[in-house]
Amino acid sequence: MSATTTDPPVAAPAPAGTETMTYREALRLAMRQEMERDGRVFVMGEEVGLFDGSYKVTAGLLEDFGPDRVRDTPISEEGFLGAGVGAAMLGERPIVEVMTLNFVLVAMDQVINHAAKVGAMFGGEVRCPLVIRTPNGAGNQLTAQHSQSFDGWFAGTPGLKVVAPANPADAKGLLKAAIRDDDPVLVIENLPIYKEKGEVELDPELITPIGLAALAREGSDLTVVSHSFATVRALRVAEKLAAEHGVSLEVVDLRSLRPLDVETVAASVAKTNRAICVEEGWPTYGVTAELAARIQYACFDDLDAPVERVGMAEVPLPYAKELELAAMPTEGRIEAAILRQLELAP
Amino acid sequence: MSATTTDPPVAAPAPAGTETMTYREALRLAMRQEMERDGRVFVMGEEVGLFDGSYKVTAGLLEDFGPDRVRDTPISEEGFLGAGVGAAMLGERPIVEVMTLNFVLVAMDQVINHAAKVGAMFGGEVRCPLVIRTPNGAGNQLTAQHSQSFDGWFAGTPGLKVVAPANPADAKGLLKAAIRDDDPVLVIENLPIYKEKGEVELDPELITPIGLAALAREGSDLTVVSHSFATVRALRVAEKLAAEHGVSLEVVDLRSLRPLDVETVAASVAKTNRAICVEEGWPTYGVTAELAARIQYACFDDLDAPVERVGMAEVPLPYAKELELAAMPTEGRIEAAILRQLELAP
Amino acid sequence: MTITASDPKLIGLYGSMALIRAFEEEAERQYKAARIGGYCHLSSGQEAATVGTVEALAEEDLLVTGYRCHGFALARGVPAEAVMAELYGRRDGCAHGRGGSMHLLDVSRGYYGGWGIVGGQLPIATGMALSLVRREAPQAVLCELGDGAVNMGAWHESLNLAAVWRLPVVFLVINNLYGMGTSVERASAEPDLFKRAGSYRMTGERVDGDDLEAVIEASSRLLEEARSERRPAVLEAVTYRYRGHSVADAGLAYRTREEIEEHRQVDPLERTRTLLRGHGVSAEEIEAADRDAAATVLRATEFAESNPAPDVDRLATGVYAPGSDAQFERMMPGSPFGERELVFGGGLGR
Amino acid sequence: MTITASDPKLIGLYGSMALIRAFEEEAERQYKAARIGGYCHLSSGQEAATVGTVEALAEEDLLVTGYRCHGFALARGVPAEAVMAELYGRRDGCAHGRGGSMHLLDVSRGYYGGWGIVGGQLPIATGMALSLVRREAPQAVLCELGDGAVNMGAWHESLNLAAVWRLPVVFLVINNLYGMGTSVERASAEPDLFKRAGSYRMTGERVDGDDLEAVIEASSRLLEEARSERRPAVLEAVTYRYRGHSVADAGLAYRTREEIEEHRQVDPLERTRTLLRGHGVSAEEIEAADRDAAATVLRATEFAESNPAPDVDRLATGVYAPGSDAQFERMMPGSPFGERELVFGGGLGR
Ligand SMILES: Cc1ncc(C[n+]2csc(CCOP(=O)(O)OP(=O)(O)O)c2C)c(N)n1
Ligand SMILES: Cc1ncc(C[n+]2csc(CCOP(=O)(O)OP(=O)(O)O)c2C)c(N)n1
Ligand SMILES: [Mg+2]
Ligand SMILES: [Mg+2]
Repeated sequence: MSATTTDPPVAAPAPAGTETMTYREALRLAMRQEMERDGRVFVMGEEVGLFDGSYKVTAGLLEDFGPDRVRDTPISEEGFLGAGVGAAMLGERPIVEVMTLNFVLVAMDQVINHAAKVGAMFGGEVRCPLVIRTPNGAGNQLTAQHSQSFDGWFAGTPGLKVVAPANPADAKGLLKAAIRDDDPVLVIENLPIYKEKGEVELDPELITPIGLAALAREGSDLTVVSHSFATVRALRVAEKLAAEHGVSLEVVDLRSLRPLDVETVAASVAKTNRAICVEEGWPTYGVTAELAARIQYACFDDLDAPVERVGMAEVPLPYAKELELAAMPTEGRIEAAILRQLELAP
Repeated sequence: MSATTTDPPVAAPAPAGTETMTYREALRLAMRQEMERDGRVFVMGEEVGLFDGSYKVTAGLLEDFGPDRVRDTPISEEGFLGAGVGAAMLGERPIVEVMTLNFVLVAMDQVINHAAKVGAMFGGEVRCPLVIRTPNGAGNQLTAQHSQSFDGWFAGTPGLKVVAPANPADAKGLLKAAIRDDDPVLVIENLPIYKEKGEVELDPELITPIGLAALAREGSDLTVVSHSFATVRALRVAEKLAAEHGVSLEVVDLRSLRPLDVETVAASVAKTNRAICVEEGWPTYGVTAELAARIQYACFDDLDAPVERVGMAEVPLPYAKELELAAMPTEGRIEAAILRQLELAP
Repeated sequence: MTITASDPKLIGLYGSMALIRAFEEEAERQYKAARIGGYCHLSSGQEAATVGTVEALAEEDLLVTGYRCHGFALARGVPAEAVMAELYGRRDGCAHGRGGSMHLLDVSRGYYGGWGIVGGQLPIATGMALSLVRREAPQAVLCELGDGAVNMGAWHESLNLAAVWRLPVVFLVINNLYGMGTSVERASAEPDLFKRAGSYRMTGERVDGDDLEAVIEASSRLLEEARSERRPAVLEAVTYRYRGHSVADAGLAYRTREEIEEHRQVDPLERTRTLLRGHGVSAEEIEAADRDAAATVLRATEFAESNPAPDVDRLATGVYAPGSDAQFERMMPGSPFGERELVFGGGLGR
Repeated sequence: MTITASDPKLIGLYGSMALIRAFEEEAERQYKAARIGGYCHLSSGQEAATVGTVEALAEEDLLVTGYRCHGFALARGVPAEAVMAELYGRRDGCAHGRGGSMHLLDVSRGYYGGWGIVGGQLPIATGMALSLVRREAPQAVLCELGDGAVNMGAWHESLNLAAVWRLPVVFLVINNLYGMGTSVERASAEPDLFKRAGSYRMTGERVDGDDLEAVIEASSRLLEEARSERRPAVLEAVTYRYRGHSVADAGLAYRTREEIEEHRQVDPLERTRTLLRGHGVSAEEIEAADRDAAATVLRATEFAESNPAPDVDRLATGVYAPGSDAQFERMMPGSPFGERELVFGGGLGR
């Protein structure tokens, strides 16, 4: 569905089976497979090579693919992200790693005013099959300038596609789909999620389609809609509430933010009649605003209560551990919102 | 309410009365009055001086205040916007004009990672009383890179305040409030609105409080919630529908996007039981998403129909007049949405 | 491929300059008649710099420019019809009416646009040069920018990347003395703009941009070094724009009528005519070239006038690649916009 | 205010260097013991460059730095207690536990932070210098950045603004040979970083950053020119960081143990001790300074340990200025977060 590329011929037969690996390893596997499959794919960014990646996602790739395909850059996000746009316009498949989403802001003009515009502004005459990989998120006391999630800004930009995998399988599947896609795709990773483990299919031809949400957990009492690390939290809360309160939560993991799979979300809410949307970032004007807006529209007659939202407290993230924790959309806060909705708590 | 400054003594008594002027002139009046009142206020930006402003908002100020207080800059938005942050941290009151909101993207890091962070990140030890003035908007065939409205991105950033006046009186009142405010305030102007005329009170002490919406028109059938040029459109549609269909629209002009006056919006919807939110930008993950999310929450039991949204078609804005018009949230499209909600049209 | 004044191509180059001049005059007329909208940035006065540098490009070389790009498109051989139709916002404009004056392009001629954010095209051109190196292609990229753009961060980052990675790109600074109303001296602490190349151990040169021969010589040489030695460079061509920043600007708030008149005295077209005559080209041949230019512009305008507007149904053409429709299919239900076709439909991906 | 080696202040400067060294060693220990979180960037090896340049500041001068700022804060006289408490995230940390290691500051000492986006502090320092000019204050700004930051667009824009407007700011490039794992040669097409000042007709100088006297001489001179003649400058201080980029980085993937060892052989503290002894300062006096440093660090750690955590109720302190509460009042009803206090309350504006 999402492989819009003129695909190069596949070289080797697929190894079968699955393997348990971290999210980080799954991303690496996706890059390795796609680089083996397609010579146009290359990785570029700060410290992706010699340093093995600042969060070690690209570890070992330099050794295997050499410095032309795993290119260390100076600290110049605007320059090298824009270089990715130019290379993509000539048909390359650059994967630009930006150390964290916070630093995309210095290259914002290249993402929004350039990458996103290529296709439409030139009347469909050129395409920009660029992948930008970058983690968002907070939770390691990294403070105000290093703990942000601007997911909705990109997801609100026509011309871009945005995915945000919540587990290793989708990390591999969505990154591969992004690399094969003919449009610029922002792959939002997440700092605390890198070490999460899961089963991953090794088949190099398996991708996770862009634009398709996953029913991460079936349930009947209330739907939690989330993406990225918030889904990890939601699933933990679901287990806990099932055990402690006999509550049956359904969890919809968005996986893609643009296109947004409203169909899956709406179907779930139509069934449970209640929804809580959770995100790691600030909710006001955030991703959960769009979710609430869509749900109230699509499920107006189904809802037993207003759609609620849980996100980061609306402050630049403070350093002190106690303050940071108080600001985060922790499992405790998600749980409290759910119990309140279900009228199991004040 | 919003004058949080240690105000310098007022020099001269207030001239009385009102005057009809354009939005552009009202902004100029606000700057002139504040510059006369407070020596810390200065204007900085591309072409604000010798060229009289690229949209002539600052026309004549160089002549009256000299090049130290009306400072032409090189084309270096990141540099001079950041310079505004630094000057503000030392207690100046810089007004930085960015030619259009599209170009703020090259300075995004200074706005989001710096201006917005100063207060909290340094534990309240320093403040950043910066004003950024810039127009958004489309409608003059300026094409994909020059026709955007990122209003919600800034309004979703803790540490910033965001206002977006819809008429000359508020243009003067909100810009003055922004200049006197001790926090960084983004004043979103709008290209097509500059030539709109209205009555403006000349009193230099009158400000429009930040965080207070206006009931731009009273009505009973449906509430239109909007800001900036969308309010101008909404008021035109209201007149037309009153005349042609006897429909009574209430129009809430937000004026501030952060803080957002949910109270006024909710009170109106509680009365009319229907809401349509309109914006000039893309609605998905836009300002109207937050509005719909808030309204469905605050007015869950009041709503007779889901909250609807009207905005720019979700495409990078094309050049051709026909295409641009088809993409814009025109009065025709607003009207159609209203008639549909009121079941006066399919 | 250096061209000298005695080359028979010279009359063709003059013809190209004449075409640009005539085209810009017509564009201004049609803008004032409201048949062209948006911003319209003319390059009258800059023809020698435009035509000379484009002449130095090999067929396979790539070209990237800013928004003042009518001349570059025409010099690169984009049909005047396609350019004028684009200014008119018509279906067969070179960007199918999507881009307008600032976003011309023609991929078949290696012209990758027409960009509107000052300095924004620099990283992109740099990335194209990187791609050439990756493919070991013996091509170069010519990237145009204005004197005002050299103060943007993107300049610095792009030049450093080009130099540290040894990329085949020549940054052509069209120094027309002003960025809008700001003179080079008011904007750049180093007004000898080409000298900034030194910060990257890169060749930097200045040329009289109104001297066609000198422009061709310098740009041919630097492009050849880029192709054969992967040596990036900065070429500053000093010239002058006669008209305002855009058609909306009278262009007199920041400079005098006398200054403009002075520059018109050393008009690049006139200088090239003198050059031609000095090499024995007859007045008749020159007049014929002028007539050809006028006729081409007339044809272009007629074409644009009669070319249909783009289909409103296809508003979303090009926004996403073919094949994307299915990805967006599940976004439709619950669309609060009530206008599915308009918002996402109408040619999405088609 | 130039200081020579014979100056009695020299032993004090050595004490400051010793304090920084001891402080960083303690910070590393506490980080590894999980009493300090976030990123923790140490400056061991860079003490002479830090102390020397700060010594050159007049009391009224301003200081702005990047995130590797423990040393700068201590050199500027911020009490070690306030610095360590900030690293611990405590109430009486210099940023009240909001900023942590990267965002130290002390407005009373003209130290305006501690910034974490590479290059982001440059425009801000430039704006502070602009403010000084507007007030005709005879002060200067010293703005620290790393060798990696010189490839950011913000460098270019800031230096051009500083030069074209003649602002009293000295950009201090602490060249410790690497930006994370990337050596200067791999990052900068012009590895003689100070030469880039030439692109703005600005003075650029390089100094041995481990030579305390040379650092003081150069920075005093350039700051004085900035104050008295509004002449901005670039000062590149070449030094070395012994530890990894941050405590999380072993620092060996991109350089050899031998290279680190070689630099430790010419340790700036050792060099300064030699200098002191050459000027007749006794070994005892030096040892006393070392003991003082250790005692100060001990006191700082004890203070931090016992200082309370910030009040969680006051999560939003400082986000908005006092008086803003009323502006936000009308945003509360319909808050879909159900946690009014947490989201907006708790000290908003108080
Ligand atoms: C980042 C950005 N800032 C401002 C503008 C508005 N703008 C358009 S053209 C221009 C002047 C550019 O001057 P120069 O680079 O000399 O090119 P010229 O117009 O002379 O060809 C400005 C300021 C813009 N398009 N992009
Ligand atoms: C814009 C941006 N990009 C990337 C980073 C991540 N980062 C933090 S420090 C650093 C290296 C900076 O090196 P240098 O300027 O030499 O300073 P040093 O660490 O050596 O003191 C990087 C890449 C960042 N903070 N900001
Ligand atoms: Mg120019
Ligand atoms: Mg360094």
